[in-house]
Amino acid sequence: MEQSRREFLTTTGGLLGLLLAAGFLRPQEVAAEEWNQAAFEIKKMDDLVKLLGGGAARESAEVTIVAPDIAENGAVVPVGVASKIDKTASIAILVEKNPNVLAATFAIPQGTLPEVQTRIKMAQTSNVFALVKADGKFYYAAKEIKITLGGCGG
Amino acid sequence: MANPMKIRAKADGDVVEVKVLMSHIMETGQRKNQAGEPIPAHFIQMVSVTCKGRTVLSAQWGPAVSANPFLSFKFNGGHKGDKVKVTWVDNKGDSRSDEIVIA
Amino acid sequence: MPIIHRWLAAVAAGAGLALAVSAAGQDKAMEEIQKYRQMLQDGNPAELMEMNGETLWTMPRGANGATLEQCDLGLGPGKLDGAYAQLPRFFADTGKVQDAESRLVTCMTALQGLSLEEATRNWHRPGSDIEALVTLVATRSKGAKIDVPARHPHEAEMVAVGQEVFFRRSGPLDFSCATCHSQDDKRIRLQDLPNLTTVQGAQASMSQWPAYRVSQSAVWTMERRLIDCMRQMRFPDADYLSEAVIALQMYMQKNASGATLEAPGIKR
Amino acid sequence: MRRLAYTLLPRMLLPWTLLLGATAALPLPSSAGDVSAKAEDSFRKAFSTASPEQWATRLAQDEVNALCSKHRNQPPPEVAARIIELSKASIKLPEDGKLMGDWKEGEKLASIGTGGHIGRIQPDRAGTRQGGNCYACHAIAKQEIAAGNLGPSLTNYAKVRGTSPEAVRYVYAKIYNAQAFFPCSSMPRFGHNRWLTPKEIADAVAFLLDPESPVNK
Repeated sequence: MEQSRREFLTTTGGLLGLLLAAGFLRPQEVAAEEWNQAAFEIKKMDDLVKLLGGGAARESAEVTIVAPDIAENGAVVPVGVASKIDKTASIAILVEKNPNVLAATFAIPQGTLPEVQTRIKMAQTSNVFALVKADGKFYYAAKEIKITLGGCGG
Repeated sequence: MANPMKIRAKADGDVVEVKVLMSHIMETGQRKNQAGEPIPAHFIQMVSVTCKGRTVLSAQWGPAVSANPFLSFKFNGGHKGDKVKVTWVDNKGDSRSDEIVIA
Repeated sequence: MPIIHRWLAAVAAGAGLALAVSAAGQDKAMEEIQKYRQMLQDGNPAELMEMNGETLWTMPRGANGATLEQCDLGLGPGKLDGAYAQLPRFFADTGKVQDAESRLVTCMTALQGLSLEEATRNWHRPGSDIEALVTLVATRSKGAKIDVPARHPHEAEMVAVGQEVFFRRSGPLDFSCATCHSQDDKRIRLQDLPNLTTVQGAQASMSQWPAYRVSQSAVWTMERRLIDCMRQMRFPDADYLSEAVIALQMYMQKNASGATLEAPGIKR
Repeated sequence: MRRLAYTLLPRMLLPWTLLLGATAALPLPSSAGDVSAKAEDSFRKAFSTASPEQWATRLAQDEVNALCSKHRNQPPPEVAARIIELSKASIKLPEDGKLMGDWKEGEKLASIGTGGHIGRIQPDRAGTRQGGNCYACHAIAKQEIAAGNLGPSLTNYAKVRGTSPEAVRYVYAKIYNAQAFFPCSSMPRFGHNRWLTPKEIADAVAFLLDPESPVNK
């Protein structure tokens, strides 16, 4: 368990490295920037890991994902992310098993509380990650959300 | 033209809670129509929220944000009577801005 | 690299196991679904359709260039508040029992001079005029008590017809409405199935319609809901605004009378 | 097959008929005949665009559906007996005579709820697989949490019912036409209506009764 855990942290670091390279998770000037196509087109966690960059994220109890364990429909899954970490500057929501893993990023300027809520689509049951950048360091939380099938068959 | 947003902004002391519903289909580009042809992607990419000229939140979204998107957050420094302005831009270059007075 | 997958698989398996213990797991699952539904209550996209409905209500349209502001939904011309909660009802001017949708179409054709085709265009698609107008009308009955006593002979007959249709089985699955909606505490997969034959069940259900359906990105009217139930029963498309569909609604709204309308709801 | 159904009959029917005696038919509206004629007329008019073929296969009622509708799914004893008689006669065996198929195929069928949707609003795309959708109504394998409860739980079914040839025959016949045992059952008559093939039904039997199936693990 310990070993796989360390490995996981490294891979998460790689993901962050790629997202940074793609130019996202930079606070403040997002609105003036271009949409980060490269980051939003990342297909698989595998690809992210292959492109492993520097830096590592720490799992942190200070980052919380507010979401149900089970969603009745994958088209709308309420997800909130809150960070208690000082100087939180940005928050990203990622869904491991979606066709594109990155769902949304939020830049949190000074004066804005580090908590956002939105609703996302999930193609299937998956782990959802919240990544937080605070004072130049990275933190994350993970939560599995199950997607259930409807009864009448579409 | 894009339909208007529904914005709520409520001050509790110095903290303003903002809730926004946007009217947008948020089409992923991965779905097919009845005839089996792909439906082109159409989704909001950029969102910014300002109060008195100051950006209080900016976001970048992919097509995995749900249709008719919902966004909620809080910021410091706004007061009853101030205006909050929300702007979105989608991948086809369409955009929409709406304003609300903080209650 | 494979290790991350093992780690993630362990998370998944762990969560799966915790929920697998049949009865207890099912209860836990239903609890989490309740949490999901609760989280969606705050910020119902139906508010967007309601705004569109307000625009349409006051917009001069059709050959007559008229607005809908003089539309009579049963409480008198232009009286919107509480009107939805008393529909369907008999209208002397048309000589028919009408639901909110068929009555709105009457107003659009008679007052505004729109054709039937124009008034009902894309009724089954997100963004239709009907979706917006029904959302507006229902929202203006929020908090009102559903009151469909069916005292008029035509109304009483429609209740009886609706009940017959409700129990009418056919098709490749031998279904009727009653197959899924005549017992208490039942679910199809994890979706609750209201018992629409009882006051309690009909009240719980009808008080939430029309509703924004997250799976459809649209507000579904009661006719849209019923016609889709028939599609799921593997029937062909039932006609929009047809008597049998209004009769079903009449039967259910009568059963639901006394409930406080909380529409528009938000549903799967 | 006719003989099979008869041998199974007494055991299954007896408690059911006793129950029926106690609950009897619900009262119908006073002018029941008028209302049902009016309702049938309304119903027919509501499907003005249905083709004659669609009317015949999707909307017209056979004798059993008409009886169950009329009696609100609680037929009096003599009607129940008639339904059982008609239903028994409908059951057909797979061509190879094998009533236990492949549980893995049966497991797939149990989850698939698609197929058979028609009309212009939202028909299935061509080639959509038609499944049994068993999980819509039954808890079956423990792993599937999103199971309905319209029907009884079938978890550990082989342990409950055993795997004797009689049990296999019963389960096959029950899926083929549930109304041979429970008149006016909510369960679709999967074989009778040709929704599933005899081979697919045999696969579903295996999913429920094969000791290797996750249902019995």
